[in-house]
Amino acid sequence: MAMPILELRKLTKRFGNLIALREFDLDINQGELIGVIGPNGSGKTTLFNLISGYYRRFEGEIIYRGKRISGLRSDQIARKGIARVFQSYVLYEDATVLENITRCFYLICKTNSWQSFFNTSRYCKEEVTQRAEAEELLQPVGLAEFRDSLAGKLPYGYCRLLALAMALATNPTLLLLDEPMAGISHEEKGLVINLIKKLGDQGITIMLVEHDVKAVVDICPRLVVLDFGRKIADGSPEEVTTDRKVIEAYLGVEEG
Amino acid sequence: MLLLKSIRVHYNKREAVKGISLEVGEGDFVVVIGPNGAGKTSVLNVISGVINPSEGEVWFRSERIDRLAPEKIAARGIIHVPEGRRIFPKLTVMENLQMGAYLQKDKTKVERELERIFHLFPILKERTRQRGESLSGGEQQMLAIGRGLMAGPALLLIDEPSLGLSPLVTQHVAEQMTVINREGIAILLVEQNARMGLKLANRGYVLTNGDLVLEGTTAELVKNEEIRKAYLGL
Amino acid sequence: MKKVIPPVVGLILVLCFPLITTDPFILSLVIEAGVWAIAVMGFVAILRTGEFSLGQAAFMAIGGYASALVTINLGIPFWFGLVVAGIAAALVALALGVVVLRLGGIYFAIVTLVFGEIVRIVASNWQSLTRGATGLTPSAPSTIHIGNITIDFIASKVPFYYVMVVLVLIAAVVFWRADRSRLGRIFRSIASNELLAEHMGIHLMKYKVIIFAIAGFFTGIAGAFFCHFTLFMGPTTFDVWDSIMILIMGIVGGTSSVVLGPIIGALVLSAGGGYLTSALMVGMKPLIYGIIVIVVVVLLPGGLVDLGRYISRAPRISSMPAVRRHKKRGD
Amino acid sequence: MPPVAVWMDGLLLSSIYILIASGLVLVFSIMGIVNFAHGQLYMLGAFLIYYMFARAGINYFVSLIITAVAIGLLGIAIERGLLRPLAPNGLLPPVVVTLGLIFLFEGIATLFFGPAKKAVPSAVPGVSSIGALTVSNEKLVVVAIAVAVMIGLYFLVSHTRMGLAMRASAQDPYTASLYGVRRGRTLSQTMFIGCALAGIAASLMAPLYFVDPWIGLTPLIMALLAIVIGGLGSVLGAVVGGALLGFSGTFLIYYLGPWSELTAFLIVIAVLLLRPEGIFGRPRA
Amino acid sequence: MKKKLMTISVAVLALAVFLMLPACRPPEPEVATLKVGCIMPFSGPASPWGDAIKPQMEVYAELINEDGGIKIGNETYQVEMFFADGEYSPEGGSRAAKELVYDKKVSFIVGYYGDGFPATAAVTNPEKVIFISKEHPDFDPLGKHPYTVIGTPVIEFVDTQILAFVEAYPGTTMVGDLESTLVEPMLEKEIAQAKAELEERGIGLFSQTHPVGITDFTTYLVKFDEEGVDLIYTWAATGYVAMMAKQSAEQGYDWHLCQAGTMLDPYEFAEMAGYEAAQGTMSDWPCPWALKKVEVSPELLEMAGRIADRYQEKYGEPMRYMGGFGYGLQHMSQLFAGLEKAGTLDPDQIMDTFKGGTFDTFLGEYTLSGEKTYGSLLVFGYPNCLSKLEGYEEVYASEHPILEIP
Repeated sequence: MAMPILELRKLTKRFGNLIALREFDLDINQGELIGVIGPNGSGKTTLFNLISGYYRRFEGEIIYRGKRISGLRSDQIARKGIARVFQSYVLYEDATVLENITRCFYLICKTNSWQSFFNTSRYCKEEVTQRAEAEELLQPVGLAEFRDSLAGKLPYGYCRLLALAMALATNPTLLLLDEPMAGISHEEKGLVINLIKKLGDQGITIMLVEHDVKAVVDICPRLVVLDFGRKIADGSPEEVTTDRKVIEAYLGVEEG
Repeated sequence: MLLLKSIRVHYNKREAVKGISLEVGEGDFVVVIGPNGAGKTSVLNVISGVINPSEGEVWFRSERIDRLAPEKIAARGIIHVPEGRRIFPKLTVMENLQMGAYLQKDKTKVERELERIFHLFPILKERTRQRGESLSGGEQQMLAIGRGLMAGPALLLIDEPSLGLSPLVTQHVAEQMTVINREGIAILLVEQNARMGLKLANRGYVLTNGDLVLEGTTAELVKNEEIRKAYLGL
Repeated sequence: MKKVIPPVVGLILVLCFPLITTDPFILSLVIEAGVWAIAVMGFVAILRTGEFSLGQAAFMAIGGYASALVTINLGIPFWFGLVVAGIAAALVALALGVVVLRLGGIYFAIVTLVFGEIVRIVASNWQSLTRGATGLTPSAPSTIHIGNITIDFIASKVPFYYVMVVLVLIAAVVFWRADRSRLGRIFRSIASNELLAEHMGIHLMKYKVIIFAIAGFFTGIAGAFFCHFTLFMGPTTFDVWDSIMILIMGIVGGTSSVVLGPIIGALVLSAGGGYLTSALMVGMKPLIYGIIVIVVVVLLPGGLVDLGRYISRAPRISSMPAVRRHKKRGD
Repeated sequence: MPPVAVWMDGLLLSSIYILIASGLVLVFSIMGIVNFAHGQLYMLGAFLIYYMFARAGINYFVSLIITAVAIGLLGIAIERGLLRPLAPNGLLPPVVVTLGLIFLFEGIATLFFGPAKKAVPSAVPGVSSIGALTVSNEKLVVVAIAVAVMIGLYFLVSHTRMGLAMRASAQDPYTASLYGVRRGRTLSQTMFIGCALAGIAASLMAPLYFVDPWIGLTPLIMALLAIVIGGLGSVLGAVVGGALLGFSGTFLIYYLGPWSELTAFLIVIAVLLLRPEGIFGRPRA
Repeated sequence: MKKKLMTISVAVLALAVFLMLPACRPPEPEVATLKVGCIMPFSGPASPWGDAIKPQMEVYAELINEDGGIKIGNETYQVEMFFADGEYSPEGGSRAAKELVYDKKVSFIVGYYGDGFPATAAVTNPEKVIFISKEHPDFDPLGKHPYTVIGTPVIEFVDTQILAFVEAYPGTTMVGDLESTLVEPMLEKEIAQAKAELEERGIGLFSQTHPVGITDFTTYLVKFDEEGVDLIYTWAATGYVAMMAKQSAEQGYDWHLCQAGTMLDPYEFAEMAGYEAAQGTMSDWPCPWALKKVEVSPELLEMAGRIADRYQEKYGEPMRYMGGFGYGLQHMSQLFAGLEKAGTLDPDQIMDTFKGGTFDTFLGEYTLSGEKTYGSLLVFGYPNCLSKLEGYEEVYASEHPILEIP
């Protein structure tokens, strides 16, 4: 644990006159589970957009495993092992659930495009194993029985689960989860929480943006609180939830 | 004045609002609070007719208004100030205000309304010729509310006015809302910032996950520990 | 095994076609349809990454000119001319793709349309090379003698027919394999959701340029073949109308399959249209084309390929590929 | 400096490009699609003028107004009947339909009006001499009307309630609907205005040139070029692009002859390379 | 859903019916017939020419058949005409030729009006179908295209035509030449030759090229004015010449406008250009009965008259367009004269007869050179009979026949 896996240095993002994120600093260590919370519009999603390369023009620096990744394209960042699950459900809606997963194996394919083009036996074998892997990935999120239905026709909660499974398919080192629990049922929520915990046990570093503070507190040993584009707190759930600034950010300033 | 009877909303089979009933009286100031994703915005969208509820009824001044087109509802005096302000970026401040009065045919009334808004938000008067996109967040929020007022509403639905605003600006916007309400316009405020919402309104509803968990006068709600739990998950 | 039967039967039918009729009129209509089918396959392949090009005929023109020029000026045989044509068109597609594929959706369509006009204007003005509107007169492939067998491209259309069949087959196999292999998965990912695809590590530009260049390669070959078949290559041989016709053939044939739809579309509109020309009143042909396009788009978005499914009311999995309106992105 | 006649001609060509391009842009900015059949609407408008003014002898200005309205109504029919129902299916189906309409309209025109070139007599015959300079009255009137129409369009879009609604709806249809703007109506209004502009352009140009079923393509391509130069979605861009093409066209003809044609395209390529979104386009990516 | 299905079925049915249409053809006639094909544009912007010449050719064939037909050897043949749409493009020409040769089984193709003769000849040659057409730089009647004949030497006559125009206006000092980028490369050599010949007479020539499809020539006209041009020669099609006339008048220019082609309809031309502006416009006018220096055989002169009369009778309006006598009708007369002389239908013998033979045509007696004559190989002569527009009528202006064939 000599070096943090991800270092964010003075990240600032402006939209015209609006500053969505200002001078944001954060170090994340390998295997850490970090919850990022904050009221609506506090800059959480913007933060993810910067890390995942969705926005490429901003101030500050992002260093991943000692190398600067700010300014790179999303696909280059993904190639380095950073996977992202989007806030609203972003899926290949016109493909089946299974196909959604297999499409995410792009980065971990062992055969190249030519082998795939000529349908070599190695490629065929890989296809078969990938299919099996995909089915395996569907098991823990409980989507195995939906493998052949169109992703666009899935109930909302399942979409979130699928998105999670897809992020896992890329075999990430760092996982950015943007509100994986928004709008899903209680049982599903339990599923997701367990899953995230299990991933954490596997050593995957996870950054979790979530509104459901209860769930975040449940999962993450470390919380970062954003308000108005600034980091206002960073620490254990107990410290954070009793922090006056945090409470004010959420509930408003108390009288007097 | 406004009555919602067990409204349900589905997005893509997902139930976002699970049977909510709600009431706003004439000249009332009601707040709906709750964490994000609780379905607050969906409720406003149902009232203003942007989305149709899958179940339930909306009544306004003893007239059923669900299933009416948004412009029909706006014509009846329900004006929605949307979340994120949604100023028309390329229109000037003046034009943004004029858009608010789109359905208002009476020119003198529009003039009067404009006077009132400039009185309420003097900063807007200085910026009438600037484009909407050039305003700061707080100014945009004032413009959004001003634009809503231009329609001469009986009921103003305001969605998260504090979104992304600094506490100081939020404070200012809050004061203006109180002034507006005092002038006789009923307000249905949707807010995440619970303390501010509860301070301003006289009645409140608490939503989590599409369910109504609490309702009552703000005086009662302020003391309720449930709210803190709902928010911070403690 | 069942899956193999229809294509095999189809291929046998195609190969036996000259036994059914050697009528050069019918054969030339079918040969021309084959040429268009290749171009349409390219168009559909690009479309299936979510971009639609209105300048595909420009690549036919580039291929046609490239082949005509090298065969006439350097005396290179027709067969190498085809390859040169393909490479030239692919290189131009590569360069154009790098510049304009950044612009999504309708921008791309407009710019490719404009590109087609540029090619036409350069061809008609660069007289020292292209001889302007006078055009070039490439010749048919020279007669081949293999033992006792003589293949004469001038006396009969049948050799051309088989060359066309081979070219269509090669193009079909390449596009089909590309569609079925991982490349196809990548293209579908891009078409389905660019944002997600990019975040899954797919370099959008790279793959879009690749398919644009592959399509350009085959489209160029198609153009070269066509000009050696009709023995003429001029600035208006492949123009804006042809680009639009390629799009229309693609849509009418159906974009749900990368091979069958284009072939059906080209056969119906190019061969069928050519067959009808003399039977119709002036103005009827464009009118019918227009009506066919609108009827297909409104009632049968999957194209003619989807007709069977439509009539049997089986669930249709296909419709037109989603084409982005705009790139939405902050700065 | 080229002679005044060349300036005048540039002005004339600019007028036609601007009228057509701004109609296209207007429709695009609200509906998000380019109506590729716009040039054919122009062609139909020219035939209308021919039949009303040249054949039936209706007063030119009355014919012009009727043509504008008729083409506008045809635009509404296309928008309501074809484009609007297809809009939810993405960009491709409506665009393909407009491409199909090109063939449909050309077929109809050939079938019903015949392929021969038709002549529309000058509405304002004669020439005016100002010193050594001779300008046809027709061209003066055309430029005057085009300028008036563009000023009218500017006024309509920027100073009327309808224009405000159009602009608001183009920027944010959701919020506009909250304040009572009916999207469907705005779409129809925009299509009407955009297509009426094509009708006006046709009415202005028909007496200067001839009318046949194929006159739609060149103005369409020039208008598309103007739009690419000026930026998609900006009427100001269409005006600047159209003027650039119109004047550069005639000036370059004067100095370069036929290569002028290529030069116009080179301008477009330069714009695409340096500023892909066009001069007045919103930067993207 | 059902309704949608119905609509689809109807559409498919309609499509099928359309596809069946060409299959329903009348049975073959039993009398000996001469199948003559003709490729002209019947769709697209050039279609008015096809539409104008086709009825004239039909009338001619009709009259020949009424007179008993064409006597070739011992057999008399009725003439059957087949027309195909060449769309004025090489591909269209090629497609139309295929249709005529392969499908309609014609033995001759005449009156090709369009671009890309080589593409068309490539279809007719292997089938030994005799193809009479106009001239094209890549058109090689004795080499690559042995079964083709240049019926109208359009390119060669450029310099004599310019001379004819200049002769009609003796005071000319400067000729302006305005061509599209389409035809400019074709004419380059001829224009240079004309320039040299004009210079001998102390007349200058100033050439300009314009892009295809433009309708506004004002800038070019301004340049002509600056160069002091007083006669403009152009290959542009009638509609565009009308635009030049109109725009000249608008600029107040006063020069003679001369178009290389025939005027499609003098009335429409005058309407398009404006009555005043159109006056004096000169055109090619291959009108047999108006020829003054060339002698036409009495039978053909009579036939020309009968064609005009029958045309008037059949269509209720006078035959205004004379281009037929330069293209379709002329080619037919050339072909029939050759066939009667050859006395056989064998294509090789017919071609042998053509080479160096002398024939009566609508435009006088002409000799086909078997040798290089006017810079090309196998060619009929052509008199440059020119007209001038007066009122709504074309009237005789001048004539410069190509007579000397070695």
